[in-house]
Amino acid sequence: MGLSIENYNTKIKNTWCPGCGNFGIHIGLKQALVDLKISPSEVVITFDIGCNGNGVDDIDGYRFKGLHGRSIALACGSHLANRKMTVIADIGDGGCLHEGVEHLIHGIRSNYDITVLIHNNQNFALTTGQATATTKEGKKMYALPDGKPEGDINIGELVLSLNPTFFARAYSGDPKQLTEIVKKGIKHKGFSVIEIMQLCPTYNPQSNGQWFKDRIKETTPKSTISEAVKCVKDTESIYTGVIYQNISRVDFSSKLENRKRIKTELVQEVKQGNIKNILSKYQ
Amino acid sequence: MGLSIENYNTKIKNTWCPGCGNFGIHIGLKQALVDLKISPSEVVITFDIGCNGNGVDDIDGYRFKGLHGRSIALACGSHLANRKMTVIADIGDGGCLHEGVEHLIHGIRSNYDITVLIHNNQNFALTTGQATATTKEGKKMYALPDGKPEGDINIGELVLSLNPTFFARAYSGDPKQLTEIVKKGIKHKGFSVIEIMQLCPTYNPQSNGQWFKDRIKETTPKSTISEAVKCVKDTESIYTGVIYQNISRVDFSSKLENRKRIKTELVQEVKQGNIKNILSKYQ
Amino acid sequence: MTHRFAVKFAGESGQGINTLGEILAKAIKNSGYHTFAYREYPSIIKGGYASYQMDFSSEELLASSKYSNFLASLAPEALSKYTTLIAPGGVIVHSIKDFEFSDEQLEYIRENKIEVVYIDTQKIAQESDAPLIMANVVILGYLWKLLGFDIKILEKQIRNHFKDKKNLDMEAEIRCLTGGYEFEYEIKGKEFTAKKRTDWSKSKMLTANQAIALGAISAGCRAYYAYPMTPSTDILNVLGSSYMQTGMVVKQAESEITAVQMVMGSMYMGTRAFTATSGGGFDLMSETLSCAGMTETPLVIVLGQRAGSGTGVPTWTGSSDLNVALNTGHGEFPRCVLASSDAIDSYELIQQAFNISEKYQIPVILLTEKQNAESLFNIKELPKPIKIVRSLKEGKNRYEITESGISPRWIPQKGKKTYLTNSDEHTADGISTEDPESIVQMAEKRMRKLLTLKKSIPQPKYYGAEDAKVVFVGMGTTKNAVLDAMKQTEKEIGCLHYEYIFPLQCEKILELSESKKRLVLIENNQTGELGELIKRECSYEFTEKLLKFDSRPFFVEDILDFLKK
Amino acid sequence: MTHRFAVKFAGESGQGINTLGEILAKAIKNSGYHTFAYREYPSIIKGGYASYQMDFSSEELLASSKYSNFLASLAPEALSKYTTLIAPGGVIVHSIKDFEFSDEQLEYIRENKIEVVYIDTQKIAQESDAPLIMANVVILGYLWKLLGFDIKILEKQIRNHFKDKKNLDMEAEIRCLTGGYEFEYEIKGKEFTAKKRTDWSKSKMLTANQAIALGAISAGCRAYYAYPMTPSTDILNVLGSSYMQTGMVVKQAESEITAVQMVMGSMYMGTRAFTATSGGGFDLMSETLSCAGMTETPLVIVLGQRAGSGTGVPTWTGSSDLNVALNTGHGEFPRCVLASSDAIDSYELIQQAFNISEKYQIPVILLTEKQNAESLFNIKELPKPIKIVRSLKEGKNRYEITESGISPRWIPQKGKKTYLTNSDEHTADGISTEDPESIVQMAEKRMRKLLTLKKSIPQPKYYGAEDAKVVFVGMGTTKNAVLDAMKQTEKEIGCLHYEYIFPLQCEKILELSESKKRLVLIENNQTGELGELIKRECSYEFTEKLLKFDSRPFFVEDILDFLKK
Ligand SMILES: Cc1ncc(C[n+]2csc(CCOP(=O)(O)OP(=O)(O)O)c2C)c(N)n1
Ligand SMILES: Cc1ncc(C[n+]2csc(CCOP(=O)(O)OP(=O)(O)O)c2C)c(N)n1
Ligand code: SF4
Ligand code: SF4
Ligand SMILES: [Mg+2]
Ligand SMILES: [Mg+2]
Repeated sequence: MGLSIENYNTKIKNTWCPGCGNFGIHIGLKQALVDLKISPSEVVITFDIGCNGNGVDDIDGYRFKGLHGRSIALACGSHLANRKMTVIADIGDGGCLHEGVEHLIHGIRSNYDITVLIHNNQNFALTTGQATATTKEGKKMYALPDGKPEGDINIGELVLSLNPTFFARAYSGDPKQLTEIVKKGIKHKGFSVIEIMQLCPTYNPQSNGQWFKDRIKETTPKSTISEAVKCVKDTESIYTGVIYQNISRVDFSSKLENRKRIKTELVQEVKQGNIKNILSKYQ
Repeated sequence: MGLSIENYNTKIKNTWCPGCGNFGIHIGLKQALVDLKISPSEVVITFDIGCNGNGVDDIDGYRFKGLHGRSIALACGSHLANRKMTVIADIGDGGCLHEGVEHLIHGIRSNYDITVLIHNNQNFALTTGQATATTKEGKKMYALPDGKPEGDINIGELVLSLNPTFFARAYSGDPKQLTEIVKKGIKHKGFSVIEIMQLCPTYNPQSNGQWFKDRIKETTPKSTISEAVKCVKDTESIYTGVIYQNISRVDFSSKLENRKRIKTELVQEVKQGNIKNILSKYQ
Repeated sequence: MTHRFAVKFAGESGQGINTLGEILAKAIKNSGYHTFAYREYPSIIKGGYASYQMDFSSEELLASSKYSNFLASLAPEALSKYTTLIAPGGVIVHSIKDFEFSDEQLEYIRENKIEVVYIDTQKIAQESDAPLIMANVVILGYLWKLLGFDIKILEKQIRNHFKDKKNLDMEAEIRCLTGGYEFEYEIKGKEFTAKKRTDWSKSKMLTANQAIALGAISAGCRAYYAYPMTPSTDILNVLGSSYMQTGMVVKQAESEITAVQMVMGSMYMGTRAFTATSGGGFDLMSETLSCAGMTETPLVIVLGQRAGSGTGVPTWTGSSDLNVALNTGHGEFPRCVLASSDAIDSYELIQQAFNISEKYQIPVILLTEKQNAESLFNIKELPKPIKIVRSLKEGKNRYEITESGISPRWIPQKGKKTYLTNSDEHTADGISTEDPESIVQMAEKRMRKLLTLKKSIPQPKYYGAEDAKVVFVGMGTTKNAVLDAMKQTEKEIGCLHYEYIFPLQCEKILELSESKKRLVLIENNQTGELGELIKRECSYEFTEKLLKFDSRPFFVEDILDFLKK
Repeated sequence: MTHRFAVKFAGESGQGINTLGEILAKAIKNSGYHTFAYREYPSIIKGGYASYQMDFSSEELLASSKYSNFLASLAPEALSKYTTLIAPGGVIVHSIKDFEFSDEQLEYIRENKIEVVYIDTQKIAQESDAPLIMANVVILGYLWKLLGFDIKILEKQIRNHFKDKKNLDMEAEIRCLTGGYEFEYEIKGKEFTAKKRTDWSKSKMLTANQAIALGAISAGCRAYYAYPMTPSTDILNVLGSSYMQTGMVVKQAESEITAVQMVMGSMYMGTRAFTATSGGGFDLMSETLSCAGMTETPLVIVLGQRAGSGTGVPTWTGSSDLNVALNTGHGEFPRCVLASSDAIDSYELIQQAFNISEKYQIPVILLTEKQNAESLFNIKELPKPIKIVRSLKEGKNRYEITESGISPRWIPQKGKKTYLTNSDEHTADGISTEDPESIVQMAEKRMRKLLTLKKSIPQPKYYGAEDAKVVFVGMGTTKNAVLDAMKQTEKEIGCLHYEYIFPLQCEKILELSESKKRLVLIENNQTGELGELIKRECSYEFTEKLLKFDSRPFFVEDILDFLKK
């Protein structure tokens, strides 16, 4: 097949700021797909609205740039229609934790077999730098001259409180590691949440390369959720890698009694259904 | 003043099923308000849509029965307008964890000084018994002949993952204890989340009085969140009482730099504002 | 004039009015009569007043009469509420010990020569050594006696209905039934003796919700995502409980936004999926509707209307969400709005909705109302399924600018050409654009789909006499009361009935407006929303409007009274 | 005819076009000219093409000309995009080393006798020993020279703008400015020498967003809850950064649903609060709008329209959300829709919105567009604030049925009578009802508020000559291009401008339609949504429509070209 990163590159001029972490994320993502021998026509990527969503021009595959906060829900509907495709939901920290947090939470609960990439640049970047739940409490931001007056949300703690089957942390500045983590996420048969610490020199200059280098430490998967929680709660260092994985729980569609003996995908089954026996109930 | 439960009772005929836990919850709530010497005209209660919301006819005070899933957001706006009023958001497990989970999460993050009563009867009761996130995985429910195919959400774990300042569990079958817990929740200067295990003989007959009696154990507040998490994760027993409280974090409006020296409430400040100096910026 | 009869079975929510009512309706149908059954119930689980009214006749019936001939009540509030809605010469049967009618009710009973029968159903249940909770079946037996119908038919229906119910003492149920049937209080001359329809027991009784669920299966629909909301919740039940036979993915979503996004995701991938909700849930879906419009992704939403804004009157009927269906979702994009009135057109229009949505790559909204969503329509047979038309086609650019406005749509598949589906305005290749000419070109292309669609939209159906002097113009369930009224009056009345609401066809309306006929707009809302649409699209303004917005459907008498004025 | 001039300052997003553009606009204003400044920018943070165009004159200006006299560009894409939008005899100044114009551009430059000046701003910055990032200021200096304006005014504006900026070498900035001003490439005869307005430097320049924020403060608004969304985001910025002086609670909510629910909660409690968003966010607010309608709770929402459905063309303009503002939110309930066109009416209409919303206890939607939300309007003074009218009144029942439709509203307060606010349909005491008569009574009471409101709604404003042959009819920013066009043509044109859109007043339209005048509907959308509303409410149908939906505003030339046809 001879799949290479080239197959995933597009001719469209990229629009991210120089030094933006989104470049690294896409390099890592493309390499992961290439390593897994997944060709662009086998991939469905749903994009949210934000700088992360503007990545839609940068990578090939079947791409759906939908609405702000909704890329996870859109991905779940796409996945269930055709589980043969690799489905990835790309979303920003703003879209994921604010507008569309319900989709993250119930996606974990239902354990759909998709991979969620959260571009955590700790601000609403595309709307010019408002605070998000991952912006440090007290930090001065757009329309907050005296700093953010609210608490933060630790993505790892939130995800781990919902009995997830896969949570990992990656860093946009380390595409190689990102590639390995995304590969594990895609191969995981369940809802894989990957929080990617993303450089945003324009609106989050404080968390620059050096800042991350001093804090990032690679770790290994924890055997229990409470250990994983301890790991993500650490405020000094930022642990990256697959932090928790549970392969015992089956993904959503495999639990559906009525799909267990069906080999086809929903996209292949659009034929006139038989209502004869159901209709008898209405006599 | 001679405040009594009578002051909170209304003449309207109640519409809950016989044996419904909502009766116990309202008895406990009314007693708490009476004990705190809070008269009906000092209370604002926002109601969600569901059997819990039909309680709007049963208790006096300024009551707003809004939309499904939104009673917490409505309560936050009401509270900020007049912090002199005791504001309570009443909501079902369906409205709170499904339609409106974003409001619970960001209410905790912002730590508004209101009290949230979650009537957890483990189903969407008013729409005739569909499964919710607190319905046990595998249980047969409306339109789920082979049982619920998804995981559950443990309200305590979710709340505790967000660095809350007050989480308690109560039981509709023990109005006395509920009264004490609600009183602590109201006195707590921050976002008090009270999960109330609620009897629903119609759609959740399995979790009846006996079932709860065998499992409920009163406990005392834990000093750390991780201990509190251990306590709520226990599957054998259901620990009730204030499980975690953090009085060091200040409530949202007290953190607002521009409100620190203002004694009045927003409802008293609707006067023509001075734009002279702001306008100078536009010269 | 058709001879019709109406029996109302009433009580409190939680007393099995819904279950016993359905059994009674099907037993009447199996006794050889065309039956229409309409439910009223409160927005609480137990208490309040609830009822199931069966109207039946030898001819087809599609609506209820306001006044029932019999009223059987198991509870006091229902008895007092419905007493003054009994036709002259009617019969009240109730099981409420020492119930006291109000003066006004007594006066009404006297004036209208209504017989009142108190039947101690609990005593009869004990005498038939059956548990007290089975007492309610007793009253059914007595009602059956009054009607003069064959008890075996009702017995068979009860046995059939509870056949899968574990730990139910069926024989005790039947003993209660017979006990009521043999209750000694004889009332003669109330029997219903109209001509029976031959082998009518094979006919079906189903609600619009059920017909829509069946129609979706016939249309090859493979996924249903929904959040429960009256009056559409039962669609989730029908598809959920039959999911083993159909193999459909039936998923209760965590919100209406999730539900409609999952529908858009599944339709984008190339299967067929839909969702159903009511006004408040539909409001939450409007942003996604706009996204489907811009990305030209097929989308099918059933909007089960109910009375009122806000939470409104949740378990009662109305049709005041047409403006929302026509206009919700920011910006300008083509959509199609359909409205069903009974079980037959509900079964058909959901199939049309899928075909239109895929062929024109637009959102399609099928409007129902509590009145048809939750009423039992008696039909001989469901019509043959409509051919599935998917209009899938490979092409160079997914958003190719075409004359018809329809671009090639091929579904994401290994080996096929990848493409970008983009909620930003875009050029033919899906890439975002801010270029003025491209923006105009793409906006005009999308809107051309409406012109293309309009060519295949059928004209509204005309019912009734060609020379009718009064023609009612409406959509949804209003047609049912008008058609029933036609059989109860000498007057020649017509009904111009719209199923395809937008794009709207004007020829018939303009034709009628030029004739001397009195055109009367009939709508179950306050502002005459269909009338406004007709004014906008056809420049015809109604001078006469029959608007009803008290959360009740149009009863046959509403039409007859209007004609008398 | 008024002599007007246009200077376009362009480059890439991230090159300070917005900041330097604002400085240039205010400096031109301070040089004694009425100035209108219009921004174009891409939906990305860095790159693409962005511009700030200042149109100025001795007379009042409210719109941009399509062709600018000067174009100064810091980046290649902007230079090529805007070259063919320069007026004959114009000047291009750019700082892109060895930039190559396309043949088509060279041909355009030749044909229109456009002078091209390349200025090595980086070299000048170095020569003025200023850091390279300050190079962009150089071009401002040169532009100023071409205009023949007093450099001290521009210098003062730069110092004023950056006075609070820490660690900025101000003198280096000024050296760059002077370097540009003294750039040796002399072009004579391009100076702008129209009559200067006396002491015009005291006049203000602000956007509709800023005027709305100021108007809200004047209206006694005490809380602002919002989720960021172009083009309304800046209102959060204005109120957030002035929150110490105003004491307002300014809260960025986690979603539009939270924002509008918090507004409803605060208004219910008796303070004044509002939110602002764009089309997609407004869709998410529609269910709450319906709830405010049913519960008669005051609600104020600013809908900053932008081009397109879905995500659309996020940073460009359009006015295609009128249908959504008029119809969104299920069921039938009264609402009021206003639309502002510039800074003055934005400042006034937000105050009217609060008064109307509280007096009639209804949701009020104030429509703006990217075109006025983010353009700088030059005004002498803001008008005097409008008297705050709260219409609070104690009564027996919160939802008393009254003739005017307005029930007594007293705010929740210790010692006052408690009441139930209920999104279910309800009786006068707020208790849920399913009773048909009460439902009709309450629905009619709410709708009567529209009739009461309509009595106090002003007629649309007529601008231009009484004997004008052509009268444009429109709302929002379309009026601005028409008024500017009036000053550029001999032809007598008029403009009937609606600020109060619903309930709609018809007298003036019907009067004009009877006159011989040519009425031309002018709208920045594809389907003429205001025209449809006028047809519905006033039964007048436009035969001529000037519709523009390419995401650009109406330029003066668009009106003049139309008149020529
Ligand atoms: C319903 C809706 N609300 C608001 C917006 C405006 N909006 C566009 S991008 C954005 C923020 C994106 O922040 P994040 O999700 O963190 O992505 P980032 O830009 O940081 O990559 C917002 C609020 C929108 N497009 N739709
Ligand atoms: C937007 C919207 N979606 C759906 C509904 C329908 N609905 C009414 S009550 C209810 C379920 C309530 O369940 P829960 O919140 O657990 O309260 P309970 O009835 O169990 O007390 C639903 C889904 C609604 N009213 N509004
Ligand atoms: S603003 Fe931040 S996230 Fe957006 S493109 Fe620039 S660096 Fe990347
Ligand atoms: S259904 Fe359950 S929650 Fe609702 S009133 Fe009955 S017992 Fe209470
Ligand atoms: Mg972000
Ligand atoms: Mg519940």
